[in-house]
Amino acid sequence: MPYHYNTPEDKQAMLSAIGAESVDVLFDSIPAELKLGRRLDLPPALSELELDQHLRELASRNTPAGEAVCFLGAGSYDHFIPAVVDTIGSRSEFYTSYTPYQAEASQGNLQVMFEYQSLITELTGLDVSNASLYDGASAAAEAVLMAISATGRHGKVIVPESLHPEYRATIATYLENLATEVVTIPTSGGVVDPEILSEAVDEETAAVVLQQPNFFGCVEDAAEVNRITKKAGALLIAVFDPMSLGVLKRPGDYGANIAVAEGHTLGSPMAYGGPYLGIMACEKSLVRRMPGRIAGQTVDRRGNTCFVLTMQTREQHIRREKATSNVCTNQGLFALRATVYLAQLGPQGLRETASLCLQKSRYAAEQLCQHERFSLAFEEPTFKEFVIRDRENRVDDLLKSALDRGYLAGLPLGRWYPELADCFLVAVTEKRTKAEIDGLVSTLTKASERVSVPATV
Amino acid sequence: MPYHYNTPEDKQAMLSAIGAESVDVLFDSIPAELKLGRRLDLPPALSELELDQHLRELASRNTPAGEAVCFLGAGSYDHFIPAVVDTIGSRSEFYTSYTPYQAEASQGNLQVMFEYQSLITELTGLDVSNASLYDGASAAAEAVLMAISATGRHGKVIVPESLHPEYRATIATYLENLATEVVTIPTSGGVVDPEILSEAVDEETAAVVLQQPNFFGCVEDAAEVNRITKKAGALLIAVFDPMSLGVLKRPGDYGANIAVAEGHTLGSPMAYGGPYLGIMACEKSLVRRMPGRIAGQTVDRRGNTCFVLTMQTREQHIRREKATSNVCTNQGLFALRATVYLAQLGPQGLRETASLCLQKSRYAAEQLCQHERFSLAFEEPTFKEFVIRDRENRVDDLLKSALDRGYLAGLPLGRWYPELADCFLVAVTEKRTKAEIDGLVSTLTKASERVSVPATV
Amino acid sequence: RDTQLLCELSRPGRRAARLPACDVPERDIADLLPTEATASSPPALPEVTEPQIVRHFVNLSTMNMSVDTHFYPLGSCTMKYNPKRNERAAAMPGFADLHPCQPEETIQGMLALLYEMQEYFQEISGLPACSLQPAAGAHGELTALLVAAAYFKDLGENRSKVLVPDNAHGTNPASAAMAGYRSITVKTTSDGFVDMADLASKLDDEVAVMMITNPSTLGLFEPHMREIADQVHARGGLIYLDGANMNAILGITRPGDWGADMQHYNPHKTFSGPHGGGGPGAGPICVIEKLAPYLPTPIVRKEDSLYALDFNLPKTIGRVRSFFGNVGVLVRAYAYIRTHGPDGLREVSENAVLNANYLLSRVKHILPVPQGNRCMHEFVASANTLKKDKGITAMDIAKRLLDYGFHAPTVYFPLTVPEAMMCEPTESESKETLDAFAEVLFRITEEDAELLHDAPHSTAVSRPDEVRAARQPVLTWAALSEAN
Amino acid sequence: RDTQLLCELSRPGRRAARLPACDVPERDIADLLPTEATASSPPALPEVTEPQIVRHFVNLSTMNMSVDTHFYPLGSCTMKYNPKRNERAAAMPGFADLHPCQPEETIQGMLALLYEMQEYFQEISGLPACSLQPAAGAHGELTALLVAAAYFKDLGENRSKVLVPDNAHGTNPASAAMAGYRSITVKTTSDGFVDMADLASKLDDEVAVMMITNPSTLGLFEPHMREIADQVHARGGLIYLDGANMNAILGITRPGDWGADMQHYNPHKTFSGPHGGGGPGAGPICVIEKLAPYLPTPIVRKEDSLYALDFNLPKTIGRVRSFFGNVGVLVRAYAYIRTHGPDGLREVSENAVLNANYLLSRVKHILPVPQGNRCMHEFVASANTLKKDKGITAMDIAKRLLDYGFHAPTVYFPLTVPEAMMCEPTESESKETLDAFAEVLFRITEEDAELLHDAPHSTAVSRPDEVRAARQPVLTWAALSEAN
Repeated sequence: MPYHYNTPEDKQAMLSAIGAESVDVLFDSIPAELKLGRRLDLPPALSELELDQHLRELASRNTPAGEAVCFLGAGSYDHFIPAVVDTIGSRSEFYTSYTPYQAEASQGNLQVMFEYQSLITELTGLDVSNASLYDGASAAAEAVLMAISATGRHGKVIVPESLHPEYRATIATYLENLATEVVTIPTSGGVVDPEILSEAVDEETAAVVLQQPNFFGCVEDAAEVNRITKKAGALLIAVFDPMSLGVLKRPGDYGANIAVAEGHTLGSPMAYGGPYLGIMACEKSLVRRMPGRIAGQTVDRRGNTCFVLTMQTREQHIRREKATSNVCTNQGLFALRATVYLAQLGPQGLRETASLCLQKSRYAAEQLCQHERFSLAFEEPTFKEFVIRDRENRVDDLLKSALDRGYLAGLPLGRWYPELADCFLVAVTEKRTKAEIDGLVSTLTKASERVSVPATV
Repeated sequence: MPYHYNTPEDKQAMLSAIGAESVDVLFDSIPAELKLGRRLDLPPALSELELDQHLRELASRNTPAGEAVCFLGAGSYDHFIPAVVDTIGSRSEFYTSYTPYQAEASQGNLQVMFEYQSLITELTGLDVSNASLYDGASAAAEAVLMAISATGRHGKVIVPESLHPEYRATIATYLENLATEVVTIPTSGGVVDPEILSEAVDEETAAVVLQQPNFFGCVEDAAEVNRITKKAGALLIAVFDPMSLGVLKRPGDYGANIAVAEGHTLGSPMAYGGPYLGIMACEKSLVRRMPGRIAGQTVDRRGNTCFVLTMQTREQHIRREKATSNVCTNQGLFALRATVYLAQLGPQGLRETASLCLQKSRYAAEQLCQHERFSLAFEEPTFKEFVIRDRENRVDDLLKSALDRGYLAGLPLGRWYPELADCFLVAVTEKRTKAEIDGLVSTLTKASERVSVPATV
Repeated sequence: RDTQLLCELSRPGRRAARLPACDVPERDIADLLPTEATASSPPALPEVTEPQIVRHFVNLSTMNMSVDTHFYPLGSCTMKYNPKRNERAAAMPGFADLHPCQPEETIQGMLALLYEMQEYFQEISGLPACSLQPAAGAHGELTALLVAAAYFKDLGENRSKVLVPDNAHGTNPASAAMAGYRSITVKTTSDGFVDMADLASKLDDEVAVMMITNPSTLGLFEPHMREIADQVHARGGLIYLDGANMNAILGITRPGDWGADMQHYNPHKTFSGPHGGGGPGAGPICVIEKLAPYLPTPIVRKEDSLYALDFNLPKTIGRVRSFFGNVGVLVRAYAYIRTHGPDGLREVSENAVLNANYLLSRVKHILPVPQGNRCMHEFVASANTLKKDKGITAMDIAKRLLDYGFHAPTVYFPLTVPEAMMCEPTESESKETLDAFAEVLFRITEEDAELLHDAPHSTAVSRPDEVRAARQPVLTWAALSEAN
Repeated sequence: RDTQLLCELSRPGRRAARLPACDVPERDIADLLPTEATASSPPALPEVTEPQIVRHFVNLSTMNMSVDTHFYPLGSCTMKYNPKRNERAAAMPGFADLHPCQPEETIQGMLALLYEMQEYFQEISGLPACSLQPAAGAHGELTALLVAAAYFKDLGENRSKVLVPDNAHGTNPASAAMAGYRSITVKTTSDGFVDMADLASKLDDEVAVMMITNPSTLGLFEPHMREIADQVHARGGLIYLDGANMNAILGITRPGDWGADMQHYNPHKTFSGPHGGGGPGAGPICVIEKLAPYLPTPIVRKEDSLYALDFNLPKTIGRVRSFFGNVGVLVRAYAYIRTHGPDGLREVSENAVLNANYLLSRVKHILPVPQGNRCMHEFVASANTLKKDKGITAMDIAKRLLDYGFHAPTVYFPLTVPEAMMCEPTESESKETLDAFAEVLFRITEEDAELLHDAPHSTAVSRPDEVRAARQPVLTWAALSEAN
């Protein structure tokens, strides 16, 4: 077998040393009636060559971005990954090591965590960051738990409909068996309505969760939302798009107490949804309520600067049921990738990437809306994605037809928003060229013509 | 610019330290009239994202093995590359280092060279190996030069027509301005004719170059060729296929004095022909005439075992025009890949790989020859490739038609062997499945029908 | 060597990435976005060049021990070899470049793989339903407990307690708390097994779930497993199996066959997904039939030869994260399971247990193993005698091992064993390595205590001041410049 | 850490790779192959497992210094940063998985890239024809000399000599010898330039080619370049430019414009292809129009928008290797040239020269640089004074630099400078690194000579016995067991 060492001679020598007659004897502590007594019903072993052939065959039944032109977004984006990120991310010493329990044998990982935390605080304008969580949605749920604990308000948390539906679902699941209610408030024109929010938020409210730019791609009036939230003594949790911070204000700058994000876009692939990177930063005062690993700087016995895991009294192996959370690892490898990615971009690269997303997406929206069939669902300014309304209300046919021509043209919104059943969400990253955007427009226009024909027959 | 550090401030500080007013001044030693005085006429710089898009576009205009089913051989083969080879080959410390001039800073590379040499001697059954040369053909030419020098015979070297035509061409080019003549002898039935060889070889002959299995895929009577060669006091140079040594006798076992091979098949890609790996091993008595780097074991000042470049008195930086050759590096990274590959295969893996090539290629040949249009051009036993004769003599049409159906079905031989204009060379590696072979047979059969139809109209 | 911080390498004007020029008509940002929402300048990230980045991170990497460079017997973490073919598989564009919202017809290969993974996990655990959504083992625990809660709520039962043995992973009680349960500790005996009397005293109708790790963190198979399950079931409770130690029992025995109702897997442990310096992993769960309606959605279904996502579970708990799950980790696990097959997986466990027992046989004379002469995939030795006799602690030994080129075992866990050293060699280590490790361990116990207190000696860093780190937290570059 | 040999890790029965079962009807090997040709057993390769292989080679890798980990100012080797995007490019299946004999219609993208490379190399050198076939710089030298020989033969001229300055790379005279020429050494002056009087005395009608490295191995631009070329041309000879030092002059001056008739490139140096621990590189050559008919075949031609291989050069020298050339290296060079563009390439040279001059300005007070205050991309310092005064040699300094985390410069080359230390920082290093290097160099010269004689001190190996290695060669495992 591929990864075993033990030759028959080794086995014999080892069994002798153990004082066991056979390997089977080693399993004697398992009651016989609990043993399986048959082979697992799994397909027989493949050699590496066969595995490769098999996986290629499976992969060929998928249409990845690169084969189709991807305009899908909604929290996962086809951003460019520089080659350096893969080079560093595939270093054995990073990806085959584990949580730095022995600091002396893990200074590489620990320094990366420290650098990651530093970059995230710079990115968010907040004081502290943990070393990452699972993904954006679960990070949002953890932020809600933090806010409840910090405010001592167990009444409710407020989530506008412009927050990603899966993030809302995740928060709801996390809170299902706890005392706190999740109150969903409707939006007006694609953004939070200050009046509705003002009415909803009260002294029982632990937090308001604001996505900026929001699920529809619209830029919210974050300052106003913060004002209303703070007036009621609640905390503002911002869900942000890291790429947007090349042009938009940082969560810390508009008053967010906790900021969370989906960070896969910082150098990790879409990978059909995971693994991803949950970013979380917060004000200093909240740090001891923060879930997840945190690295800190200290000195060693020789007085040398070094790094360790710190504030572990928050964690399960010490606090058990009193831990801040049950999260016991970070997404180390993806935090590393994000660290390399942000270093590679630098401030100018981040700004240029954000600017390209902004310009290209707005160009795409305008071009689409030149066609009478299409309009923007919302008038608010957008960053890199936008909602298109199909006046013919045949979104599925339209997108299917675009797919046949090689475009993953957008995400139908009816599944989450019945009132937007005639709408789809389009995302445009820096990777999309003018030719691809023009191709999309032309395809949707033609598709529209083709689809329209049978409708008139 | 991407890979420069110097900020304007840095530049100014550096120029001050130098005592130069500007960077231009640093080029004052170049006479003004020799300066270009214009921009190079090259396309403008691309960002990494644009480069990626551009290269994908270029790559999409190629049909690699994987998209088409590859039955091409002739010295370059679609063998499987285990993932470990890529993992090790992409270690920064291996691929961004250089020739181990400072042994203390290069023990990794030096030990790999030593291990490579050890594996190659085991593989060939010869005493010593260098740390690799450019490719199989130039290694063959270097072997001929070694033989001339070792025997002191400057009259001729003998190359049968069953030696790869490009290897023969390379040897001829290397010898063009030297005294030694390259005598090409015809083959009989696809292999060396002992009588013709006996007549050609004489006391002026430095060496006979025998390819085993030969260019046509046929297994030569190496023992007999060796006998004839040695009888005349000439050296036998064997050109071997590393993979064949899982089933065939080793060059050292049938008497070769020098053995050379194309080694890209040991873990490196086809890459449209290069870089490749020139393998060379020889008898102990010839080692000081061997070209290329050689690593040896020794001890350091503390008495520890270690490795160094050795026998450098053969080389150019010391011997200059009296060096054994002008080759001054090895193909370090590909020698590393071959080392990893051979370790990964081990004796059983090599045997099984060779056996799969043998079984599958013979199956393919048989299946093809069931069709009346096709026959084997030669009756001799083959290892992993074979020559098919198209009785309708329409090889180009046939292969074109197969290509349209996704098969790189074979290599037409007319370019090198006018008398074999109705023949093509088919290679079958362990990667080819029965389904692919059956597909090839069915395609060539159908192609044959389709091609034949207009011929009868 | 470079151990500076990225921010120290930064100089204004340096940069690595360059972006394409904008190829669409460009508009003034002020025309596109409200001024109050925009930043006047981007975040002050470090300004460095690409060669700096590469050298910085490559050199940092070499400051880690890792499975690819060192023996790493970190107990409970299953630091086995991470096959390189798995990495190649996960990087295939046909898997890596799929958007999670693509139409099903464009991801049939992906769904086929995920469907098979559901099937494989079910078969290996003996539990008939599976959700691949949870992102980590602890996340799987939470998800399963939420499933259990939904089930009881649906039954109209109001159960508030979760039982957790005292030698369980800390995540068990933490997950119970997050799911809204009260965590009740069940004692274990000096043999390391569940104290049946204590269990009996705590088991009541309030108990929703008993969480159990079997084989336990001591590397022992719970002899009363069936009895425990029966008793919990008799009171209407459910058994949750912490699957951290599945590496010991693949194809030999199945949690579903002992009465487990739910379990999670750690594919990054058992099925060789890499640990990534602390993640990402994955935490798929399997459950019995009656809990299946409560699983998170979507689930992959197969009809004829077509695969589809089923979002239509009316009783679902919803979701515990965005999108499908940690697919990249599952692709690696798939590659592992497919290249092993049923016999290969059984051999994994046989060799993991053989290696652990062999190491135990070599170590027990040096460091007593309180829980006996045999183990499953791991064992817990104790430095307690050594501490009493010579003042040498488990920590001293752990640190000194680093000097000899071995990563340390897990120390001070479980809490039930004083001066615990939890050793899990895994199946992918050789007898020679185990012998060398045992010899070094012996040599260390013979060394001078003072030498050990100051160990490690060969590393760039030795015995960081953790108290200072926690009391005066310096968590960012900004805090660093404030601190100085 | 693992520094055993693979053969020492071997145990009978271990294995890493497993192959598929044979899926075609299997026949007895004895039926397929003559017994006298077959081996009864495969070669006795080591028997090891995959985890062993990975740990072995990963640990070996860390015993190297490399550009990605250390400053590597190895003169004449241009150890610049190797962009990771180049590696990604070369690994694309659309390039990596092409068979060299595929029909032209299936490789149009590949041929387009290679055609452009021919054009780019021509433009950069100012020479109008190009062959991409040679596999390395020295191979390019040989190829060009064979081209020259074919040209003279075609002219009916019987020229037997090649002139080579005494500070040239050793490959120059070696290549001349391999091409059938007699190599004649031309002296250089104490300034490091070609001794014009010596040249005049050696230049006759027997001279086929003068090989010249410009900028020279001393990092100096030859002031008489035009004059030298004119004189050689006047006697009917050709000028060969050793392109090893192109990194100094990209877009600034072109060999073709000074009278060079032929040159090779080292794409692994100038255009950032990695050095791979000593190869593979590539050695494309460019030549003047009248030499074009003699180039190796094939050449890529473009007609309309179709690319084709031209094998039809009746006067070609034939070929110097199999297949097209070291395409993988050329793909990397293509990526480098395309991401730099004309301005970027010029900046490469400007920064390479700026860095070298800055380092020179910092070093010259510590180690005299005999050939003046200025240089191009590299300079040669001398430890000769230090040797006389304190007994410290260039080798001592080189070895001691390793202790400080710097790779050594090239030492004892060129032979014309005593105790030579040839430093080439390249453009991809920072001022901070150059400053740190200069400071360490200064510190070393202040250190005790005895300490330096025993350096390096921090490496696993120190001062190997090279004489023993050469006198009692142990070149294989087999020899090792014989020696013991």
